[in-house]
Amino acid sequence: MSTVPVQAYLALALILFCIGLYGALTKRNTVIVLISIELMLNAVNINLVAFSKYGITPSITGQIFTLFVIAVAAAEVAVGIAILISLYRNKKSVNIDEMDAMKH
Amino acid sequence: MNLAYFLSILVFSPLLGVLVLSFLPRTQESLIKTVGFLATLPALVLSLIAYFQDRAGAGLEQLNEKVSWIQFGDSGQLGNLFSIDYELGLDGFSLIMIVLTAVLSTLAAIASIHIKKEWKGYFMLFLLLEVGMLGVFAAENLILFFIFFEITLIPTFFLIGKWGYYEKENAAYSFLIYNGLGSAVLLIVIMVLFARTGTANIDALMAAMNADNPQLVAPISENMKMGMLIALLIAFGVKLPIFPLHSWMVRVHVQAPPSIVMLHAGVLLKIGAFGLIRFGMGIFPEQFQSLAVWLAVLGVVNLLYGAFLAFVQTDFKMVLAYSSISHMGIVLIGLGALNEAGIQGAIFQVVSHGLIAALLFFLVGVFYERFQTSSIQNLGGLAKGMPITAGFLLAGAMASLGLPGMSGFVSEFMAFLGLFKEMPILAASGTIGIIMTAVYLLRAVLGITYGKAHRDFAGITDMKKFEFVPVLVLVGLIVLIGVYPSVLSEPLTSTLETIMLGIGG
Amino acid sequence: MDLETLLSYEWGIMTPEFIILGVATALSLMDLFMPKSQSRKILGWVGFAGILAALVSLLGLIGHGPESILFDTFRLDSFAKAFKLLLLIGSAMVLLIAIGYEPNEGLEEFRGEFFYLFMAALLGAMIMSSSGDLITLFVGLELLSISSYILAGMRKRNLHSNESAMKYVINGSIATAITLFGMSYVYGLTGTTNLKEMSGFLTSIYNEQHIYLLGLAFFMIVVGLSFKLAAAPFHMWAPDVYQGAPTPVTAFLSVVSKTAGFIIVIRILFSIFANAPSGDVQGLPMILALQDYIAFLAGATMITGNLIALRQRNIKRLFAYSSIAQAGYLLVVIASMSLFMFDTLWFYLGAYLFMNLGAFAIIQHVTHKSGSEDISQFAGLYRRAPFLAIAMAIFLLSLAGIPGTAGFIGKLNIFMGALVPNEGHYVLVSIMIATTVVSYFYYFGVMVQMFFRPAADTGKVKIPAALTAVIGTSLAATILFGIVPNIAFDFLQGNFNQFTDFFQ
Amino acid sequence: MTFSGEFLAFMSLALVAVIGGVLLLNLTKVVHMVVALVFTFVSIAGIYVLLSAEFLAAVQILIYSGAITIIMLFGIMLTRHNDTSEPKTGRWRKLFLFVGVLGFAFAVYIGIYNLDLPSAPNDLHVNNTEQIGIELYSKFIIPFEVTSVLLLVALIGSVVLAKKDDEKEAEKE
Amino acid sequence: MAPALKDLFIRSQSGTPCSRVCSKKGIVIMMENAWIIPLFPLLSFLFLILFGKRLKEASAYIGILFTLASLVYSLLVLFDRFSAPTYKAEGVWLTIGDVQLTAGFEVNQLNALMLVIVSLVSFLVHTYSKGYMQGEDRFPVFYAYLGLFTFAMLGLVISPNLLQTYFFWELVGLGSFLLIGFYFYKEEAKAAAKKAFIMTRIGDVGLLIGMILLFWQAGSFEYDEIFAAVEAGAISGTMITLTAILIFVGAVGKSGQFPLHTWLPDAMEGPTPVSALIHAATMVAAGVYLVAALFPLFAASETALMTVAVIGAFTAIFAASIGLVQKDIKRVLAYSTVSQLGYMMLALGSAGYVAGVFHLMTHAFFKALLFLAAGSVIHAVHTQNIEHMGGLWKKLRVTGPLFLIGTLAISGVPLFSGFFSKDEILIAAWAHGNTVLFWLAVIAAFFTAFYMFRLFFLVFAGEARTDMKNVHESPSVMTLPMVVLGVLAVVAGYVNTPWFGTFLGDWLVEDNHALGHGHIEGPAWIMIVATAVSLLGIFLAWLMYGKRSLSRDWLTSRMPLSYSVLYNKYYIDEFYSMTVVTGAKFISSFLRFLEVFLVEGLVKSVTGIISALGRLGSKFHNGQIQTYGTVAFVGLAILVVIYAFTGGYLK
Repeated sequence: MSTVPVQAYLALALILFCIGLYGALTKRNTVIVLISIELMLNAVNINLVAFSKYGITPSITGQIFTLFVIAVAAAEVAVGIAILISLYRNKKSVNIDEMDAMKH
Repeated sequence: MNLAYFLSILVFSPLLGVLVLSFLPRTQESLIKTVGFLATLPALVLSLIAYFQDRAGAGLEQLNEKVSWIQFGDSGQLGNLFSIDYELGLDGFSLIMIVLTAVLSTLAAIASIHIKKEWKGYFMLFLLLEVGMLGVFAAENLILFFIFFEITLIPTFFLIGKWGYYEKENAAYSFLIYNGLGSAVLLIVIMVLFARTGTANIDALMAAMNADNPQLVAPISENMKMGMLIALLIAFGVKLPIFPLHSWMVRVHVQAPPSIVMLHAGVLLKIGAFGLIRFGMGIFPEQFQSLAVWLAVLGVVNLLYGAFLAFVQTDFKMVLAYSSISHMGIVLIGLGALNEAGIQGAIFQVVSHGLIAALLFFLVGVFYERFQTSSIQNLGGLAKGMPITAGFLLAGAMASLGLPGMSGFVSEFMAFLGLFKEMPILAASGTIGIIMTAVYLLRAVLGITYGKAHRDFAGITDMKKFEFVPVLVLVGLIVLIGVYPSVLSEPLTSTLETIMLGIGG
Repeated sequence: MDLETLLSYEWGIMTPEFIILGVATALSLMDLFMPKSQSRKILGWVGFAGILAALVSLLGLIGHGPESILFDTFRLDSFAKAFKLLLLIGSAMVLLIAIGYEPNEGLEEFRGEFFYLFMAALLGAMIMSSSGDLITLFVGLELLSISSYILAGMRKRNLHSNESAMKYVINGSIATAITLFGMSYVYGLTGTTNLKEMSGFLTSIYNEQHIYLLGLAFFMIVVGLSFKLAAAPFHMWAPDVYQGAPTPVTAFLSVVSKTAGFIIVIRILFSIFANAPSGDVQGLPMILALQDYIAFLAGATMITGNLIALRQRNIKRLFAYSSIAQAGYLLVVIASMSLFMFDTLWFYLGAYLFMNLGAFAIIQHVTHKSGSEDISQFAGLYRRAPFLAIAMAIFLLSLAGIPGTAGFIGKLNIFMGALVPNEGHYVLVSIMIATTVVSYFYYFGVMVQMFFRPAADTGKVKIPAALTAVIGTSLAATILFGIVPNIAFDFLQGNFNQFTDFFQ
Repeated sequence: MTFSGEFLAFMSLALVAVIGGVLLLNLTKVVHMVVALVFTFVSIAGIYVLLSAEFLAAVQILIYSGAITIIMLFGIMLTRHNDTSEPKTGRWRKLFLFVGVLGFAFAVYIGIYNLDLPSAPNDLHVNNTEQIGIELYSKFIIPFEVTSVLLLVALIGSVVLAKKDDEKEAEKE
Repeated sequence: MAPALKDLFIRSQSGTPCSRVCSKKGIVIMMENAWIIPLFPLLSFLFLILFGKRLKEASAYIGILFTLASLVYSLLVLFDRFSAPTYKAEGVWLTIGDVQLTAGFEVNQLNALMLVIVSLVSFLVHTYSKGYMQGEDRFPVFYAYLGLFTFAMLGLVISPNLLQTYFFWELVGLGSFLLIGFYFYKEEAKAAAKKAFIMTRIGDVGLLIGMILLFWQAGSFEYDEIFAAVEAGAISGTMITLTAILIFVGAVGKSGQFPLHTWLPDAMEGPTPVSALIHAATMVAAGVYLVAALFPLFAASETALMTVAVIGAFTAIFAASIGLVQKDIKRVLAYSTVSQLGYMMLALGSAGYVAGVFHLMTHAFFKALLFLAAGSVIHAVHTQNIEHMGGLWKKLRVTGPLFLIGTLAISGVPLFSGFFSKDEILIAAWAHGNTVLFWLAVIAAFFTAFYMFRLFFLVFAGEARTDMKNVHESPSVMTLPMVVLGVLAVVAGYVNTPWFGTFLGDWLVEDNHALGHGHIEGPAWIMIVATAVSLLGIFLAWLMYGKRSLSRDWLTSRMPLSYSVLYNKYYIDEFYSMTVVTGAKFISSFLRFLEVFLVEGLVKSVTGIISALGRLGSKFHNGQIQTYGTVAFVGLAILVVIYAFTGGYLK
């Protein structure tokens, strides 16, 4: 039916997920870390949408799930940025590696 | 005797004291001490009643108690499996241990008069400890046993850590970790047994493990049994203690207040032997037989190791600590012999060492109170200033080195009698320990009491009246057992028969 | 779907959730209209009353048979009921701890927001415990998480609090992403988000590659959710977050949030993977085939938690590691998958709830006065406040699993569950017991401070009523369930019918 | 696999998405990174279209390329970013992570590279938005409502956290 | 000997078959209640321990009274025993499984005799001490200890089984220990007491092992059952030898035989009456008594007998040779005791049961006499060094002659008791074919005569070598006991002589063939040789120390090396301290090393590893969020990869 196999979508999602993860765990700027996490969630969404069409039993549920994920992701980002701002107010830095007041 | 919950009352009676104590203001020193002492009496009286009733022929079975307690899983589906009852009971051996515990607790309460601070907390913990000890011996199922076993751990930790000497916290931690590990291993065994058989009752377990076609929840292989026995050996070996698991015990003996060491050396260490006999022999008789040789070897090692190390110690408490290790070797020797004489010897040694160690540590308390030292060097010539204390110290040493007429001899003799039947050569090498015991004890005790006085004894009073009581009671019991051992052996007859039946002897 | 169908559902079973939601709304409105200067403590009491009301309504529902609304997006089975009970009790007590928080100089009082965000978090946790649909579970999880992120950062001018919230949100989001990634594959292989349908569908998959992918999804979900449990490998955030967050929030995270985490783990793992084939020769279900991996995680969790706790001087950090270790113990329950699993988990979580919350109530009271969280703050507590010291000692003993306390019975239960199966998880049990012994070191370290060390300041300690209530309840429960645990077991067996409706 | 228009579209979109991601990792300026990611988000929207999820494509553009990116930019602007250098430490961690990511990608890839899913006919593209609406408001009403609570919580929370406590600070100073 | 006594002997011999029937009722009651004999001194002990402090010197009367009671009762029992057969009564002491250990008492010939000897000497010493210990602070304690010892010793001699023997065996050791250490504030006394206890304990362990082994062979500790088993051949020969030798080790320890003899001379640190009672007359003879009591066992093994004989003979000459050069009056006597005990052992080892027991009896009397007399001397001059004495004959008009009697008796001068018993021993040795040992014993007899008279001459003859003031004879409370003993030292030999009849010997062995004959016929020249060597020894001593016609260092100057070897007691003590003591110390230090480094080290390393792991773990928690995420994700990756390779698709 389709010329583009489902594996391609899944592979794309996997690559994006890995890039997002790598970014989230290596980038120094907290904003970028948050945005990398968004990328990971986007990868999840691609998976869901792809499965929604090409899955064993195609259904609209995947797309619904995606909607929820997007909503939650947006909320998460908002909260993340808010926390970052309140942190910045005290610390004057957004570098994630400087947040080590508590350790060991 | 037909009183319902007789044993529960016996075991938990010290809690009454805890209750009363909690309402007392903490500054009322003498009141607190009196209450603490009085609270140990009900258990003593009750245990003596039980003992004399037993001697009079009333069966101990009628004291058994059973109340259903915990039911794991669905009772409809599993029936009686995985249920734990609150069940207490006595046999000859545990009866003796209970009497010993009660007696020593009362005496230790008297010895606690030397405690200098925070009497309230001290006595509350002390009484709690007594509950634990009494419970251990009265428990009829493994889980209950374990619970009481652990209950002894906590008060002891605090009693050592708070009221001990300079390195008390170290000693307390050492105690906790070793015993914690020991009880952890014990718990594994108990839980494996419980999970596999569905019961924790000791008699039921004995039956289940030794039946030809045991009805088990899950199979138990022979290797597992062996593993469990070895685990038990480790668990109780820590308590006893068996070389090389003993270093904590030395520390505790040296650092804990004498009144606590009386209980510790007198009763707590004995839980190890009690457990080995009750559970090791009872539940795994076949495996025990194949391990007996090693037990005997360990016993001889303990005996000699403790003796030789006691020989070079400079502090009297250290001498006594290593002497305890050495004496526990006798218990192992008796168990390793695995015949009537040996086992009876081991049990006798358990009781006898309990009394003797309590006596000696009480005396340590007496002169430590006066001189703030227990170093042999610093104490020379004690017989000059404190002839009575010195005399009792000598008596204690004699009892400890197995002088006939005192309890130590009977137990040592029987243990060796047993072992010579099975392994004469090993036994013969163990007898070096008997000589060494005399050597180190005389070296230490004569070093303290005889010779030139190293200090001025002016202003030092000899034993006071209240100090006489424990000493006389202990010496009396030691001599009683030494002269008329049937006071112990007769209650033990049935227990021994059961054990021998189990190991097919 | 028309309104009639919608109304035909028995919405009554959602009463507790509605109450919480309503109270949360009411609180936010009250906060809005209350004068600024007025203390917001009253909100806490209202919230507490709300939780009690929810608790009562939940108890009223206990006799109610299993019921579901809207294709299982909400289901009330005995599992949900039993665990919601824990969540509600835990939250009520945390709320009391928060109410008992007495503002000191330099520290601000909790704002009104705290209370309704808290209610929202509780709502999320409750949704998590009674849903049979992946989407609902996910949304509930996120509601709980996001509320928690904000709660952790509530002390805005405290750098530690900010940092704690930041760490929490970043790690939490990554965990969410990983979980979702796993879920997306499960969805792909089944085409539905309904757990029951999934389970039915998965019984018949045979394609090896599908099974493999399902296995991968299993790992992603487990690791992602282990974040909520603070279990290895996703445990490292916990100490920092616990340390930085306000104490009531820490208590909430370590008890309620963790409980919710276990609820969702059980719900997802045992719904989806219990019936899926593992593809091996013996035809074991996937969850049994992968049991060893969970066991491995449990072992790693217990070891890390207990070992690192040895080094801690900060009491909250210490409790963070302790709670990691406790999560490890609970994972043992899951790894052993015995027939006692639900009972054991429920009992242990209950015991853990009481002992940990009691301890946190005391920690809050002892630490906030001086502003320092070093364990030396406990020095001489026995002199200053004997009741607190003894209560704390009992909580610690219970956490360490000493007999006479609920913690011991809980551990007993765990051991039994792990040893009942034919091949027995001996290694796991050994690790658990050995690390328990290691834990004596730090638990008793606190006791050494309380009982052996001289007090720095000798002032008497006055305990607020709310805290007394928490400590008293916890103490009573810890001892009661330690001595007569059958109260709990009978309740469990009498009312929840062995959780058999979990799979129906 | 034939070389069709759909394939071409997928390839180019995927390429853009991946390049956006790679740029995110390699660019040095924060704003550039965000912009790079906007490309990724947009191309993902395109992919949704390919997957018969028109509604989602629209949402994607609105939320990600619009709202989230703007929030991010706000975040960037509200906080000062003077240094863009990467930390010196953590090289081992990066290596470690890289190996981990590779391992993970490998393990997952062998799971999906020739995933054999029986295709079934579907009609997702027909009235996509309507289908979503019906499902959302009937079957998923509960999570939907919970999500509304969630968004509310996020809103309040963000406001509480991000807002300056003017009065109190004034009192203090 | 009184004719009445002789009648009794005869009656007993003739009346044996019907003795129970013939005996009067009252007589049997005496024996039935023989258990009461040890109880008198026990009561004395308890009474004095509890109330001694108040009684002060009156304590002596308590002690004397109680021992007198024992003595009277013992005599009655002895007289009974002449007419009645062995009486034995037992009760269960301890049950072990189906084995019942019993306790009780037995009155046989040997026991009855020992009862009298012990209670008699004890009574005399009690009396003597009243004078000797006058003014001592711990006077009551001394009497208490004496009571304890007497109790134990009496208990020992009426024990019907090995276990009970062992029981009291150790208790007499305790009494000995306490009394040696009576002057506890003296370091020497402390050391001597310790040494005595430990050395005898080494022997005791041998006894314990032997007795336990025997128990498992014979199934009983009872003497009669053991003998029955031996006779029935139920015990293998090697086992008999082994157990006999082990038991003999016990006797060696107690009786101060080589190589465990070193404690006995040191034990002279105790008060002199104690030396007389314990370390001369009674306790040290317990070893001999034990061998005698178990004689049938020894008799069943030639090797065992030979061992006993060799050790005995060697000890006899060995100790005698040391005695030649000692300067302390009590030490000379102590070595003489060791030597004489060696004689007894030699007798027993040569199957001379009667000879051994006979010598035990006579030795008890004359050696007690000698010690008491020596005590009297010390009491008078306040020194023990014989070099500082001299010329006391004139000052100590009672003590001197009594000492002389003792010396003559021990030297084996004819007509004194020692002569007869020693003669018996020599005959036994010869008759048993131990020629070498016989000649050793003869040489030892010569030595004995020499050193005893050296002692006598140095102390009593010539002029005082140091300034001696206030030397006066002891009070009669001290001299009277000595007189009694002096009489006995002369007459005791006549109960068993080749000339007037061997009453004692015949009585001792009646009813029991295993003990050998009552009298062993030996060649007459033995008696002559024995007399000759003792006279020679006396003569030589007279030459050197009495008449001083021979220079005192005539011999020593010629053999300085052997003199110093002898004077230093063959360096045995030094040898022990170099080997055994050092060895024990070495083992202890080694074990201590083990304790510190292995046992403690193990613990330390385990705790070290645990805390190091904790430290390592906490280092990972470096506060970096990304590290946390990395750990989590890498953990996931590892799990997934493992899954891929093991459980998954790649498999």
